Amino acid sequence: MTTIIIAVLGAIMIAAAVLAIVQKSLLSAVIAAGAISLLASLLYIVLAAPDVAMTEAAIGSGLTTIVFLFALNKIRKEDKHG
Amino acid sequence: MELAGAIITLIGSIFLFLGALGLLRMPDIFNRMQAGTKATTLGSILFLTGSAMAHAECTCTGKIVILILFIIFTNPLSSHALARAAHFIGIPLAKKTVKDDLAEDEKKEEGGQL
Amino acid sequence: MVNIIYQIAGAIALAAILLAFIRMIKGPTAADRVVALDAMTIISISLIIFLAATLQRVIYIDIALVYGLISFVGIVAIARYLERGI
Amino acid sequence: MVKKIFIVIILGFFAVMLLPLAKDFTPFQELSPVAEKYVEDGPEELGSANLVTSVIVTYRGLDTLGEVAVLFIAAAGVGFFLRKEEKGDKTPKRGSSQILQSGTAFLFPLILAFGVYIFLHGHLTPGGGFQGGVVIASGMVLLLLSSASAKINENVLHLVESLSGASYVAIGILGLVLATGFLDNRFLDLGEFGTLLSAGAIPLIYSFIGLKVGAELVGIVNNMQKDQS
Amino acid sequence: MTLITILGLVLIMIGLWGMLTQKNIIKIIIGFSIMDTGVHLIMVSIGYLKDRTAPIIDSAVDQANAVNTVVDPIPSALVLTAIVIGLAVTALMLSYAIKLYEKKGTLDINEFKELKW
Amino acid sequence: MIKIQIKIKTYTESGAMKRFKHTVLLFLFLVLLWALLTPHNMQEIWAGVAVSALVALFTLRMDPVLGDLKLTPKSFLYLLIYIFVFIKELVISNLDVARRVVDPKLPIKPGIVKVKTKLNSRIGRTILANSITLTPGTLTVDIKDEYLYIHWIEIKHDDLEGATKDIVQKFEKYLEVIFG
Repeated sequence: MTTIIIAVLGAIMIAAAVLAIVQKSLLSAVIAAGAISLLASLLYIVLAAPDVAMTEAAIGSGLTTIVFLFALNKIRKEDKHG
Repeated sequence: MELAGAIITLIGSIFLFLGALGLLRMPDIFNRMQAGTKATTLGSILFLTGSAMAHAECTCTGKIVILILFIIFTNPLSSHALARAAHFIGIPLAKKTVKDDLAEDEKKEEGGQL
Repeated sequence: MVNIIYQIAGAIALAAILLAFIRMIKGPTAADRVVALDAMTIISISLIIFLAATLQRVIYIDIALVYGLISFVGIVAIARYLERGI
Repeated sequence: MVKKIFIVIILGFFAVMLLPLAKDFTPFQELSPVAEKYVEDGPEELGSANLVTSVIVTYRGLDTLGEVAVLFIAAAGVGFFLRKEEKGDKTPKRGSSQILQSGTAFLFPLILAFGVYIFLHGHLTPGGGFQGGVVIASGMVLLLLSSASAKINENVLHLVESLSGASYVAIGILGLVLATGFLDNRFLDLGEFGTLLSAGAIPLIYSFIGLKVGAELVGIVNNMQKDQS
Repeated sequence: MTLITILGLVLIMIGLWGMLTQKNIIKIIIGFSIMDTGVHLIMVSIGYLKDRTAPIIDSAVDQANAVNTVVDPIPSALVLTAIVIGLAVTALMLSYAIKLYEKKGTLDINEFKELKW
Repeated sequence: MIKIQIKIKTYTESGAMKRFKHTVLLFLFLVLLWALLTPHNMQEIWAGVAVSALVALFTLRMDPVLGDLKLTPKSFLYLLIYIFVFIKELVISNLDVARRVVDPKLPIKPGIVKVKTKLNSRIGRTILANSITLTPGTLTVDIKDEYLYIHWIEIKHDDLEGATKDIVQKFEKYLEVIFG
């Protein structure tokens, strides 16, 4: 069972990583990067590292996305001015 | 008891699946959200309840209850925030859409201000 | 018997994540991708509980709590970014 | 064109370099000697059920101190880079909906309490100071998101950060004075294994780490969000 | 678990590819964070031992026999710190990117020629 | 219009009363949360009481959203009935969604309609909006004062009154008693 979970989640992660690089839209790339972290924290549970899973869920998918969004917001705002 | 728990879990997972399928099939973002929010909410509630029932020996009922209440409260909230944003940035509605009161009212308001 | 039904339920949840991810690839707009991400997080919470039950550790449920909480904040952040509110 | 070839060469080089890691890597069959010692002696020596916590807080406590320092420097760097004079023109932000505002007002205290739960139970559950700090920081971020006019009092933030940082170091020195080494948790009673008030000073240390990390992350986000331009 | 090691390697390669080919600085930072995730996955997978459980002793783990039933706690501790540092580094890079954008009005890496050799 | 309403804060006698009620209720909620999260022993309960008191004091300056809750026996009874109604609607809505999704023709006729609510309390409106989102075929898109804008997957009524009757009132009559 765990092997199937790892295979499926891993395939999704690789697809999301490619999506994050290939995407033209910055917001979509950030969302895809968030999805990678989200799935990585599931894998950490399979790997018996719950502390890491919790940290990754909290930081990787939550705060990193938020920090990226604030940065994008600054850049977009300047866009509107110029 | 355990068998009932497992069956409830199975029903929940089918709802999760249907929600994801609806996400894929629906024509525009609001309809997708409808399918996504409702089906995944009930699906996850059933899944969690079933898991707690199927493993009666675990002392996790309190945490599962908190998780369910939390999902019921936040899932519609985030859907609402997203729907509002999507409407604001003007994502086109599906061709089948009959009416849009919000857009009309917003137009009226802008007209009134000018 | 119980175990087999339970495992089938887990497999269906896994397939649901896959379907939601296909919506994320297809897009077409960023908002659609966020909706897909939202659905993926909720399904993942179920999957975490499934893993906790399969691996027989009660303490993994805490992760599901943190996961749900933080993903809610993340989705709200993206929504507020889209409507130019932050 | 030259650039593309160059990129392909670099990627190929990395692939060849990393391939043996995947190909020849045989999973270990048992714990390494250091880990074996930690697992064997950790629970009795320190009283912490979560062995990762005992490694982070006590056995490798100095590393954690360094890490918190790195985080502090990064927060200060963000503040330095984004420091600017206030300008008059601000782009109007769209207010959030009533529903989100009242939902946040209800959820925020619950998130705070949950964050405290996470770092107080760092020695029993997968949680800990870092995770709890992040949860508290996300609660603050939710507050910032729910209303465009919300401001975070920076003085309070700095006060919490420096106080918790100072207390963290003070506890470390207390361990040096009263027990055997820096950040030793055994100057408090180890208590009954598996309860809240066990593992000596670990809950205390993790609380201060949690507050400090939370304050620093809120500082980073606040600096990135601040409408200075 | 070697499957995870391979996954980590693929993620590292994808992140590196993104960092080398992308023009936009934000995209380069995203590539960096993908690479980060790959490295963390590999580190955790090295500490994993087959059929063992998390190093948290409660009713599910026998304390006397813990040495034979739990995984290595050290990689977990290392990765936990690495993730937090990764966030700090990402935030620092992003604030630097914002600063660059304010100076030049663009994020295209080819526009920044001052340090090119 | 909205902004003005929010900004005016009345520091009257009833305002202080509301804040006190909010704080006490919040404290009880937090203790309940802690009790559900932790195993039951004396240490944990005292820690929970201490943490709850600290958090309740820390958030003293925030909106007293819970102050609108009415604490009469009738409202408790209605709360129970409301929970049952809510669960019933949730199940119906899921079967409805399932039917639409599986049907190869996708039988939808979506649109955004406007409805009016009588509720005045803010947390009451929030719960109403959440309930609407989780009931058959409806999704709250926006709120302006007492008007809610709802995306309806299959429009049955075109006018404000008909839509209000169909969507809002089945919850409103209970929530009105609970929150006012």
